Amino acid sequence: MNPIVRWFHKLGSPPYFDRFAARWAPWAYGLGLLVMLWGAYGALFVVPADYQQGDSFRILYIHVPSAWMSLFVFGLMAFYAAIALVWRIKLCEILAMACAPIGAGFTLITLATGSIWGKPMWGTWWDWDPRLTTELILLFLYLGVIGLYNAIDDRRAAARAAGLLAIVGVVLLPVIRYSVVWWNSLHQGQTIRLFGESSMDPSMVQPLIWMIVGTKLWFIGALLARARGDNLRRENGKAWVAALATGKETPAR
Amino acid sequence: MSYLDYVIAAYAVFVLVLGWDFVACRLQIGRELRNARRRAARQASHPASAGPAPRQDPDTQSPSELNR
Amino acid sequence: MTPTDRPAPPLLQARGLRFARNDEPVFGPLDFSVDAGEALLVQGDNGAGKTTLLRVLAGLLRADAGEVDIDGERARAARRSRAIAYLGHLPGLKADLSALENLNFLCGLQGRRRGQVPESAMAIVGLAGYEDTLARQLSAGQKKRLSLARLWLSPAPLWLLDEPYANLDLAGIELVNRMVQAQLRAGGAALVTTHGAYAAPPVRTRLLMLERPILETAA
Amino acid sequence: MIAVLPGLPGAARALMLRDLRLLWRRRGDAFQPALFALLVVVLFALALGGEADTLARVAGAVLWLAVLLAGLLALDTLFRGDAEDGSLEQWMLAPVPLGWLVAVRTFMHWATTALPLLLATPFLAELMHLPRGQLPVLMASLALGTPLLSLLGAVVAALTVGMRRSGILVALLALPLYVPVLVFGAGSVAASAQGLDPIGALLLLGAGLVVALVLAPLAAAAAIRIALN
Repeated sequence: MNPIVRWFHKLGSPPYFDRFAARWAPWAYGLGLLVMLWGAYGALFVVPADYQQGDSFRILYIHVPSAWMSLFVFGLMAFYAAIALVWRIKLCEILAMACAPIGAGFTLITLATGSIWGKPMWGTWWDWDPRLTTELILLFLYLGVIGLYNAIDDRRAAARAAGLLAIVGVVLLPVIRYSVVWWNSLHQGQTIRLFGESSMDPSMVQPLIWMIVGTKLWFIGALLARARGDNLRRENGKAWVAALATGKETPAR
Repeated sequence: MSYLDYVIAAYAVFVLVLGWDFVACRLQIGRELRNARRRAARQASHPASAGPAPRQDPDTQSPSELNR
Repeated sequence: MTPTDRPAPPLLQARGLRFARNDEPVFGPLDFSVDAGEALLVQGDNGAGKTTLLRVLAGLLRADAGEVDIDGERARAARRSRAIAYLGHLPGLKADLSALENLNFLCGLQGRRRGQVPESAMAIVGLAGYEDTLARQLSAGQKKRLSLARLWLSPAPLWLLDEPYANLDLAGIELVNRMVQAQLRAGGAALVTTHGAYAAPPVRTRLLMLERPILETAA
Repeated sequence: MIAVLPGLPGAARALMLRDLRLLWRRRGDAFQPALFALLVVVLFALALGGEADTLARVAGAVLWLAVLLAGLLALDTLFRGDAEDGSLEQWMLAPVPLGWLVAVRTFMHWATTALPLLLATPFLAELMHLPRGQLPVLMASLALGTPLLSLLGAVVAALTVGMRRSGILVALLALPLYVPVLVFGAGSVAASAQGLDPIGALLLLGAGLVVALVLAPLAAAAAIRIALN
């Protein structure tokens, strides 16, 4: 067998995944934190203030990566869900459902920071800007997936149903986005460009890239940790969990 | 133009939400391990009660088991 | 037993059939077969997985492992729907429709044997005169009889009967046995679940005992 | 044994006949969505103050919302009755694809809940002082939009069919998916009110309806299989 396929099959075994996640989640968390701190330092102290937006554009260094993550995580969730539905791989069900709360968190950050950025820029806490409106609907989609997952008793059926909803959501998301833009143009709104028209100075882009990489790494850590928790919940009662919990050596498999 | 308050507020939100996510994960893993420990302790104290261990948490008991 | 021993493949054959709910095994791995003209009596305690087994065979649930062959061919959805008639706990009757309307709908949905009409099937199960009674006004036993009429009309050779004797009086139990006998004589087969041997059709039967699987427990 | 198996039209006919009979037995229920929409319109008029100018400006949006909410409330009856009495199991065992039966059932549900509402819309529009010129656009957008809402709703109803009580969850799941339909539906009326061409939005609704007609029954059938696990 192909070593990658073999590794993937091995990863699908709950005790192995638990060890894998327990081992690598702290690394991803730590690395993500370091990179984000470096990026935040650049965004807050190195980059000069924007001549139009003043210091408030520093908010964008967390707003933009979060917005990217909110969409990326939703896509990843639907991807895992599709694999789980087609090939019935339990690990993918767990990973898909672990995506939902993290993605909802990033969506919340996007909405909150967008609103905070908007107050000095637009003079109001909320504007029906197409981007923010799409994010708001995205948050509802995330909440729907989480709600459906928690409302069904059978864990596997719950994950599959919520996964199907995630796939429907990812199909509709471009339509929602397009409809909101159309609606905005109909009602004479205007879109404010986040960054100035002129091409940005490379020194301004650099912290943004660091933040994007940092949030991705942090997300990997969060995904592994959440999936580990869900995995333990489903496996609770099995011998390997008891051995792990009581500190005895896990029997090798 | 000093928007310092807004910048601080935004970064605080970022840290709060990610921190909450981190703490929630840790708490959940800790809870599951505690559950498993309790279950192991219960089984160690009642070795005579053979057979299937009753599931403790109600949310893992599927309702379809009732009408199977 | 090698396949060369018998001229025709068994009507239903299960190999290594296994099902788990929330990672807890419900039954299996099971190996069994049913020939045309045979009944398979599935027995076991409550929770042994009898209903689940029938639902898996009917295709309502998906097995975690194993294969089911019908007439020697892998059971796909289209094949199952033609070969299998399933009598479950829920009768699938609309309370606001009359007995005959219910039967007509189910026949329209699932097909019927040529030469059989709903009215005669109702007479066979002893519901003559109840054609225009709303399903909500029928007793539990009468609803069961109506489900039996649906079964009788079904063109499928393989019957999966989940607790067919429940809610029935002595005459009803006799009716089920007669129907199963007639079905087997016509070249069909039946899987019947009961939790006791108090009632079984007087036909060539095999017995499948299901036991509650031992759960994997901590240490 | 010689079998008389139903084809796709035969099964559809049986299901439609059943639904029409059931509707006739409970014919009072058929008017409930329209009644609900009427109440919503009345409440809006009361809240807004009943001035003809004020009402006319928001009439298109209010009517679309009333229809959408009425459809949302009716969603729970789409599969729940059939799930509770075991009919869905018999559907799954039938020799026709489950997606086909779901499509037929959704069509019948639309015809029995949304169609009466559609017929009542001119009356409701009069209550809201909708300018006469906008009525054809409103009717066209509703005629294209309500089947789309039913199809999207069918997926959500199928996902929640295994639960004993779905309640507010159905709304939480369905409303975000309804957003594009509402935007283009109400938007087409708004566009015609502004003197713009509403055809573009209507065409988009029509295209969405065609796509949903193919995909939504399949998704709903998959959801039913998951939910009845």
